Amino acid sequence: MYTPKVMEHFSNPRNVGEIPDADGIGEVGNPKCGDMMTIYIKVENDRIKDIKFKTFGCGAAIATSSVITMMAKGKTLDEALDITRDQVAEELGGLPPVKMHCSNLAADALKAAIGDYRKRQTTDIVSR
Amino acid sequence: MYTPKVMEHFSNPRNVGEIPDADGIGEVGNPKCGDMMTIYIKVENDRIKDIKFKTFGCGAAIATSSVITMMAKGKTLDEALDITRDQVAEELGGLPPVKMHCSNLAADALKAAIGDYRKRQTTDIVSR
Amino acid sequence: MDRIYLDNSATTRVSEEVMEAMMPYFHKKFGNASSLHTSGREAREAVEKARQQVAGALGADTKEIVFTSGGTESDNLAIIGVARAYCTKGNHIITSSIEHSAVYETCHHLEKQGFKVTYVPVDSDGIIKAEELKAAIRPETTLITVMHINNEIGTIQPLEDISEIAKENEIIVHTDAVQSLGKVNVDVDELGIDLLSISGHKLHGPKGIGALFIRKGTKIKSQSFGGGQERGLRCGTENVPGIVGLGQACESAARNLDGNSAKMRRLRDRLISGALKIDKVRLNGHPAKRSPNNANLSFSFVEGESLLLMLDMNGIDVSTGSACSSKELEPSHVLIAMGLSPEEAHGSIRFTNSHYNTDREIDYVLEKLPEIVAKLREMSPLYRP
Amino acid sequence: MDRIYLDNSATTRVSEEVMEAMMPYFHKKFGNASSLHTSGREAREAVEKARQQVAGALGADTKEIVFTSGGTESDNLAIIGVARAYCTKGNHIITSSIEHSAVYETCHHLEKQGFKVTYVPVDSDGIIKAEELKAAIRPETTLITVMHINNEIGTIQPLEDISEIAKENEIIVHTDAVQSLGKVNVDVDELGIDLLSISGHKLHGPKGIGALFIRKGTKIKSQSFGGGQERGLRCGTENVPGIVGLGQACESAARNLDGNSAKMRRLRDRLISGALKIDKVRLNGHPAKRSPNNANLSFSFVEGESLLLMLDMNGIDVSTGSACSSKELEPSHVLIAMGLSPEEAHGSIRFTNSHYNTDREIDYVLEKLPEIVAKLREMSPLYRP
Ligand SMILES: Cc1ncc(COP(=O)(O)O)c(C=O)c1O
Ligand SMILES: Cc1ncc(COP(=O)(O)O)c(C=O)c1O
Ligand code: FES
Ligand code: FES
Repeated sequence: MYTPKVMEHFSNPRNVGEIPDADGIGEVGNPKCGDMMTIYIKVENDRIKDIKFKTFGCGAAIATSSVITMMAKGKTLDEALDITRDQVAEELGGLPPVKMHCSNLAADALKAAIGDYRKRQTTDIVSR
Repeated sequence: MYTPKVMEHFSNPRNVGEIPDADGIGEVGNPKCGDMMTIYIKVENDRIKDIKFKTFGCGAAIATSSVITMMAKGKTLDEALDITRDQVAEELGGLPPVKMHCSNLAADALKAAIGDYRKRQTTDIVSR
Repeated sequence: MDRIYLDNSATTRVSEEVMEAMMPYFHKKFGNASSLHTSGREAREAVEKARQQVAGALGADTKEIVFTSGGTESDNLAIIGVARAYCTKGNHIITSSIEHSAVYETCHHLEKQGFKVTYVPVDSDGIIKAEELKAAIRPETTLITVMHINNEIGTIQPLEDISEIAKENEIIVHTDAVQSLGKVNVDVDELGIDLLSISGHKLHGPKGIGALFIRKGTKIKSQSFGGGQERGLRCGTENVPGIVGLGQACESAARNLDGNSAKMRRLRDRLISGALKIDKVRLNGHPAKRSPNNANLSFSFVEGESLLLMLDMNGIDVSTGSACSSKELEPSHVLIAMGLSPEEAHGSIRFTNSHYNTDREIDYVLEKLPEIVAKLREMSPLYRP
Repeated sequence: MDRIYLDNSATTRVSEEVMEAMMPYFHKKFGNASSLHTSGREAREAVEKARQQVAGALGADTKEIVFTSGGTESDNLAIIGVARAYCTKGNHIITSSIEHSAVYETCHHLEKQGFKVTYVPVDSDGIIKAEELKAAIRPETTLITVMHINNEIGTIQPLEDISEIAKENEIIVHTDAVQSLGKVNVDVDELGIDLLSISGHKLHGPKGIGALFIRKGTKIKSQSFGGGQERGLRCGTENVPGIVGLGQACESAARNLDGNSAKMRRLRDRLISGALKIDKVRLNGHPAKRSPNNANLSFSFVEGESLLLMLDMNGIDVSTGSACSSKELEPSHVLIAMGLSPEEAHGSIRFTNSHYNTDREIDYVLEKLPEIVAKLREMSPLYRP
């Protein structure tokens, strides 16, 4: 049911882990629903310099986490925000229809991490 | 579905034919219903001396015709009248439930032939 | 000598190709097609390949094929499923008077549930009167179900005309093509039908498997409740070997249609012309518009079952009417609908060949048949030579 | 290395004995069991011998066995057929909250048709609360349907108690024994039930065939319309090879029950005790009253599907919940009914062995399992070592 690309990312996920001093953290999902995802980003010059994830979820959830971290790394924050759910699915050679919501999850986590980073920036500016 | 005994009588029916100068003839059934049977008897000293049949019908109809002629031959008329439908079926090692009416047919034809014989006798006596 | 099997409309031998295709799925690739693991995915691929083969043979899309447990279930699902799905639109169904019991018993069932059914008559060749069918249409008619090739007499029905009439009146058309696939060209678009039933064991595939073509957009209500297999239309663990066997049978049937049907036709025609040399024998059904494998003959003065049994004793397998009704005492409803007298109907025998039959087998049948008919006629009180 | 198949509750490999028994009926003795001729009678004999084998395995009479296309159809027919046959008496059905979809979807369907259904809860071991079942009985209750062994967690249900309660109240009892035949003793009289469903492919028989035991005197309405096969309860040409395979599978299962179940139990217990050595793993279902082949385990902090896939990549076939629900996103309704949290339910894996599995295979699984769990936990945001 999964494409070889999904299985490749699932069995060999890139950028697994945490960034202790992350600039932004995005957490989405709920273990009650069987999925939860945390994305950590390190930002330099408005670019994603480092990115890591932790995921509790199905094969598609893990593969989309892995692929989205690869897609986002090195991109500017605005470019990264433009990554759509469809692009993630496409990059993986497609996802089973029943699993489309997993690609939403990964894109949502990335957005949440960037949002968190920007919020921190504003707070920093304001408090400075 | 048929017992070996039925098949044996079907493939090798005894007493097929007509008796041109029969003393009694019994005809039952209706070709519209898929079955018709004629039994011819020759009587001597109140005993069935000869008996023959012609049957249009299924395997069971032909086998019961054959076996009832064997059973009746040599019997007195009263004995022959006593041959029941169950005896015919039993003699054949049983008949499929759906085919029980065929054994009725043979017994009925024999009864009709004896009835015809007796009617002729009465008519003979009366007219004598 | 091996037995001579001339009852291929009752069931057929599974072909070598089909055997070979099915075999691994019993004990090697035996996974459940709904399982996520490798063994399951292997089974799923086999099922989807078979779906392509079935769709290919019918000129349909894979999404339009649902696997069932056989022709009967396909017919039941099509008729009940459509009747119920459109019951707010209307409650009238049109069918013919010569359908297989899988169709007419289903119609009888729906009648008991409050649906109305019209049974359109046939002419003396057993061909449905399309004009009468047209006249039977009412505003509340939702479904027309008419078979493609009749299982007893082998006549090919004017399906194109019927689906034309249906289309003009926006009525769904189902056809029971159980007897036609592998005998004549079956293309859902050329026939213009919306649902079509097939059965594996009638075309050298396995028993216990069938399929229903459901044209995209046709509403149908599931009659099976469980794990949601076959898009919820047919729940239960997929019969993977059966499905693979059906797929292969369809592919083989389509690929070999021309050769097989030419051979069947030749054998059939030899049998018919040989049998008609016997006195008082008639061919039932249309002489030309008939299945290449079907010879249905009435032998006056003898009863069908006894003829069948005597052929059987000579190693020849045939049937009277349809196999399903072989234990009933009623004469065939199909022959009666065509106007045969009950006597003639009782004396009918169906010979149905396949490409596995040979000329020598037909020679043997034609050698034995006159003797057997003569022997039974001698026993018959109806026969006056 | 061959794959290690530990998903025997989803489906099983067809055994050599079954293969051998079935094989001739595909292409040698391929007649239609309803045909009168020799080829047909040969098929009929095979069907009736298989019926004896099935009846024998269940302690039933041959007249009480109807062949169907599988467990789902048996369940559908039993529940709908009995509900409808007794609908003048009442319209209330009792079932459990852990039934297979073939049962609960059928109950849902009947609810839409106006029947009332009570779903009796289970305790934390997944055992149906017989007292609550008793309390649910109403004057209009006509049917109780409760499974024998649960397909996900393997718990054995107190069927004898339930049928006792049913008998006192003159209510028909059906059980889905799809997962119990071949695992534990199944005797219709000892269990005291009126209807019982089985499925071939769960006991090393073929897919696409099942049977329903219907105790003499139980009324049931046919849901299938056609040639009147199986006394009208299951129309359609008999799946002779499938039926023969099911018969052989039942005979083998009964004959080898003691040896097979001892072996399965040993393999199961080794797997369970090995897996429980991993931190934060729990066994779901009753520790003792469980199928000899079932180990259902929850691995905290990881999600079941990804565990399944990683086992799969290591050549091990298992499932999450039931195969049928493997594509759904909802956590198992059975585990939730037992009171597991959704997280725990999402992290459960079902290992189901058969007598074909070996100790070496279990060794291999126990070698790989800790590594895989560790790898997934490392990825998990929920895991804090
Ligand atoms: C025309 C027709 N329809 C339906 C069926 C039923 O098919 P099956 O026996 O596969 O259920 C048959 C054969 O029995 C048939 O000849
Ligand atoms: C308990 C139970 N009942 C019913 C079924 C359905 O059986 P089948 O797949 O043969 O239709 C299954 C298996 O899928 C099952 O495990
Ligand atoms: S994470 Fe929920 S289904 Fe993929
Ligand atoms: S003669 Fe009519 S069924 Fe036997």
